[in-house]
Amino acid sequence: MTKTVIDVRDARQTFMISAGAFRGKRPLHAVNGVSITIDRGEVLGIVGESGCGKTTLAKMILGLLQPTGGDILLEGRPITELTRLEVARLLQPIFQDPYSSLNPRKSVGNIISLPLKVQKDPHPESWRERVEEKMALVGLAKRLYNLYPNQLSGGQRQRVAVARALVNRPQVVICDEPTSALDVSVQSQILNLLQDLRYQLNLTYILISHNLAVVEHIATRVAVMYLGRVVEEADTASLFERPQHPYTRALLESVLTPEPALGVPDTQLGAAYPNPVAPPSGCTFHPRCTQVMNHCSRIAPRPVATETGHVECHLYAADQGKERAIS
Amino acid sequence: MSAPNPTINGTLAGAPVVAQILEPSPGAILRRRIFGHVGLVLGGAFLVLIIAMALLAPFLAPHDPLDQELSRKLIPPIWHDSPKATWEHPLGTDLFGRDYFSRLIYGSQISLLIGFAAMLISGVIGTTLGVLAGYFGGRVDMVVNFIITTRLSMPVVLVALAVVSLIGNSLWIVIWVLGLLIWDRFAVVMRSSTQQMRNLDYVAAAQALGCSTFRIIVTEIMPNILNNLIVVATVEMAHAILLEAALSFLGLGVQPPAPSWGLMIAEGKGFMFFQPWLIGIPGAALFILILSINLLGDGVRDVTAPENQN
Amino acid sequence: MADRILEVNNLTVDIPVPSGMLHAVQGVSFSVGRGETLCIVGESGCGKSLTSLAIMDLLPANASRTADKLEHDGVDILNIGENRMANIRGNTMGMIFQEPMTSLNPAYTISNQLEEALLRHKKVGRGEARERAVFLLEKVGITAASNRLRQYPHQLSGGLRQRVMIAMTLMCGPDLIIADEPTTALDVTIQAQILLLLAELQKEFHMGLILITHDLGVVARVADRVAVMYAGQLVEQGTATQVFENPTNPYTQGLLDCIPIPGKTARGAHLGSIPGIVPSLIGDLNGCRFADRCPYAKDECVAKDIEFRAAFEAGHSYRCVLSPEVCAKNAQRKLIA
Amino acid sequence: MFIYACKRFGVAVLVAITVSLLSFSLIYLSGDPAMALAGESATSEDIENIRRVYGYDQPIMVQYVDWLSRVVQGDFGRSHYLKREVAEVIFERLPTTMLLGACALGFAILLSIPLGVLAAIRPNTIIDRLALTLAVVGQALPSFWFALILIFWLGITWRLLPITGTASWQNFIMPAVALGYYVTPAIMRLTRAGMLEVLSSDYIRTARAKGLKPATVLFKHALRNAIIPVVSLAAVQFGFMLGGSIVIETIFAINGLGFLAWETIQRGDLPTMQAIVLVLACFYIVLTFLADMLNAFLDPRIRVA
Repeated sequence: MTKTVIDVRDARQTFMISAGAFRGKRPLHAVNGVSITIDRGEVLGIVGESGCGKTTLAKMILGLLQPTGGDILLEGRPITELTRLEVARLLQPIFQDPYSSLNPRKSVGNIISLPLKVQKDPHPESWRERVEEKMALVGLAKRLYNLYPNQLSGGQRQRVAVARALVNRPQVVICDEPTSALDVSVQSQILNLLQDLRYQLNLTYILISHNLAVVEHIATRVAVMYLGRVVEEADTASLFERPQHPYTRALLESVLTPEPALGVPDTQLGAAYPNPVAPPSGCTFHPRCTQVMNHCSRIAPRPVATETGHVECHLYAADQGKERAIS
Repeated sequence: MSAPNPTINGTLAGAPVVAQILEPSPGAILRRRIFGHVGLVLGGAFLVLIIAMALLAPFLAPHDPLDQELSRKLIPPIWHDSPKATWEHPLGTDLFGRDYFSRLIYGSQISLLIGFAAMLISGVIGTTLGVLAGYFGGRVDMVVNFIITTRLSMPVVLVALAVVSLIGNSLWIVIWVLGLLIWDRFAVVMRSSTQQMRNLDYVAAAQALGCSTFRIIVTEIMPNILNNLIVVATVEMAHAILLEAALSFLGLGVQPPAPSWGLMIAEGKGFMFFQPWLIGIPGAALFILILSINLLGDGVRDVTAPENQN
Repeated sequence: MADRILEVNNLTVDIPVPSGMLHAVQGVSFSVGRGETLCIVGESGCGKSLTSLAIMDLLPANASRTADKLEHDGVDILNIGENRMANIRGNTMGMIFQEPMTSLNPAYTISNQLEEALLRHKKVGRGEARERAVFLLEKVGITAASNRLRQYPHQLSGGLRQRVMIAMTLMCGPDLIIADEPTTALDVTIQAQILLLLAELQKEFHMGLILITHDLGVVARVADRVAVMYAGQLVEQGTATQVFENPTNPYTQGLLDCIPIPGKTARGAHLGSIPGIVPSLIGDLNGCRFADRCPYAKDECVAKDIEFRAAFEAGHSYRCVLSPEVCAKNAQRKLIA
Repeated sequence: MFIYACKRFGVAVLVAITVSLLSFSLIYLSGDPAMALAGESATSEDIENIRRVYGYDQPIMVQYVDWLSRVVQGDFGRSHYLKREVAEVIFERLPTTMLLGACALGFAILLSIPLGVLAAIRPNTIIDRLALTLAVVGQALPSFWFALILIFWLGITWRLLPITGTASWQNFIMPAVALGYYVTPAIMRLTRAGMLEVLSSDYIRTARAKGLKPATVLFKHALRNAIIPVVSLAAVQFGFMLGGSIVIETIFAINGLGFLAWETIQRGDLPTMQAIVLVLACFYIVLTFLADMLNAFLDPRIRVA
């Protein structure tokens, strides 16, 4: 058993999209060279604004999208060599919207036992028992077994989705905005549940969220994505206490905690999120950066190792240290 | 309820949290809606009656629909104030003296057979094309779209007439020609419904569980587009029946002496001024059949419409 | 208060549904002053959006609205009829909606949609309207405004569209703006920018602002005063500091407990949660709506409707059978636990 | 916009070519075309002769290209039945059918769009129910039967309108109604559904929040967007009606393309049949192309990239 469960090496995903309706197709680098490793027992938070490629990355790891470049290794084996069923046994997703992630024509029992069916589990007689066991684990009463999704509340539905993901005992659960569609009071229930399950079942999570407070609360390590690249990666404490990348800092400033005295932060992020089809040159963040330097628009920064991870910013490149000190 | 609930600071993962049932099951909702829908019940009831009439034709019809008796031709129906009207021929006779009531009953067999069979053929073609295009998108979608556009640009009545006139007309040829021509609506509707379902997370969840594409289409997508399929099926069944009637009316569908309703109208056309029932009765039968099929289809659409679901 | 721009007293909204009467809003009362920001906060289905639509008289046709008092700038707007209400809407009272992507008409240019309201309400020429549109677009931080005017909504990003929406509401110089979840559909960095913009514009034009949101963080940072809604009723009202520092109603307390606060909530610890779900608002409602989820519920809670009562500080009030002292103690105990 | 038009045009041409291939292949449906042409009493020598003269001994693709190149030049061959140039006959008959189709579509649109809009602004009222009932009943009426009923009452019993021919504008009333009523339900339903959807959209709420007059909201903001899918449908339905004109023209003895089709189909007059199928199909293709362009004009999301 290796320590690393998922090893993403320079993964790329390029979509050909029609740019502005009729100008022919243009490449959109949704994921543009992401390298990241996830160790057993870790909770990796991936944060970033919409369009930064976090969901695309998750789909690639789940095997739902073939990377157009780079490798993804699951337990040391390239994902391309694994069958769909093998990938499914290893990792499972939980989606954002529990209203669309459950088939409305299937009962709760049917939904949760589907993974067993698909994996051709050899003990069909034990299915019901195992499903009910998982239902109890996620806090669903047994008598919900024969109900349909429309008969459940949003929180219950999300619990069904969690139970479905867990019934085959995967190693890794990829949660894509698991609480964004839920009300605050339900959100905390699901977060608590995910926390409990993590310890009980020894799970590894990839938590994709735009809600930094949630990520801070649950994740052990955080990767910040911007326009298809991980611009900063560090363990949660250092990232939230000593953010390095100007984008990370802006993101953290934008988090609105319920503290009335603080007022609305001014993030100084002038321009809007760039069009991913025509990304800015050099460092893709330079048009919005408050500490932009001359060469930022020309040269793309390389990853620089930090205490607990890495950052992609010219401010921290070895040859830029002096310049920074002067300015 | 008087004691403070200690679980407020964190529910245990194992504890049942919410047990309130919000809604009855989809099946129960559907049953309630079906029987609350006047059009659906009415259309369904009439259709069942007509189907029963077709199946029991040999027992219901008082005469052989093909039996000619020229001495008894053009007897008016029973409600006509005419000395010739007789209960032996409640709906009168046509110009060959054939019993109109029996012809009407046997005619329902032809209409229903053509409607069902042509709907099945076109349904299989159209649904296959539509679901494949909607599910796979990209090139497949482009090709299917092209086929649909091409098909739509061919005028149905004209092509059907031309083909039937060229390869001869029997009941089954009419059925196949219609079936091969009217699948476009199936394809269009199934394509867009599949596209909608395709992008929902439960399809992605099924993929992530390792389900095969076939399984996803059959067990995840099809049940959710079945309601649209039924609606289109009723529309196309009605369409096929009307087309057959029109073809027969123009003399290029079902051949005489078969008791096709369209043919009966065509045969009665020349006598419509003095014997208007000759076109009135088969036309009304056709109208009621199509109306009940359409009511059924509209009803299915209404009771399964998502905006009523919440 | 003379400069009360909006006063709402005992506002009720009922909507007939197949299974009975849905009491979406029940007896909501509040007021907003000039230059003041009131945030109405609550979870989905609590009636906060319908409250805002009821004020604007934009409720769905089958909904019925009653109130003891609904005054805009001292003028009754409850029974003035559709024509006179239309003269107020978009003129002295503006509204911003949640979905910037769908709130602009795809078929018309930005300039057309911006100028439309001004041309409708004020006696101005097209040139003047164009000038005002350019002025306001620049005001809301849109560069190259005269170029943007020629564009269609689909050519703008979500953040830009929301800025256009804000500019559109400002066209006639309203004295009250109602913003219904204006930043929910936007990314966090854009959200902060839009909120900052709204706050600045509100100060500059000295408008009343009602901001409706489910996001407690937004509320805390933006609001002068806060009204918390639950199941169609207001349950607590006060200044932002009062509500967030001394939440008194058990629901408000529970809600604040649910959200992780970086730096304050222990990382990885269990968050607070509220068991159960929101009650159905269909049919007759009695007693405290929160009773079946409340950890402090007593028999008297379900017996009769609960009245608002004053908390310790002036201007802070809440709906509960428990006294302010008991509530404060409960909040303390929870912090320790 | 220009590139969009070019792309659409390309697809249209491709569809037209495919349709021409299909209508050409009609020849082979009956088996050996030479045999069919020669008639039953022909000797095998006659058949060989015909085969050579008409080029049926050539490979099919050669025949097709040959036929198509002549068609493009406006030469559809000679009608066996009418003993005239097919193109000549078609261009003689086409205007009548177009006029009938346009009248029918005009009738359908004038009836269905106002009705659909009314039903949508007053959903679940008597107007709405009435409109829906009309739609359900309309869709169930076989058009040839309805035409006969019209003739029976308006033409024969009350003698209000002439029943056959194309002598005056009054001759077109009944055929246009009989042809147009059948597409009315579809257009009405789509208008109603489109209006209902648009009226509940966020931008209509925005328009109302701006205090705009109800008429402005309805006509400027709602109808403009709701009408977009109706344009496409109307084009499609116009195509259907040209096809359906065969029934109506036969009943009312209107000397148009449909009547011609019926006459020639009964006589197995292949070149004319092929030509009519091709002409109607091309007309439909042009129509949908124009509808696409009109939609692009109405919807800036298509027009402005």
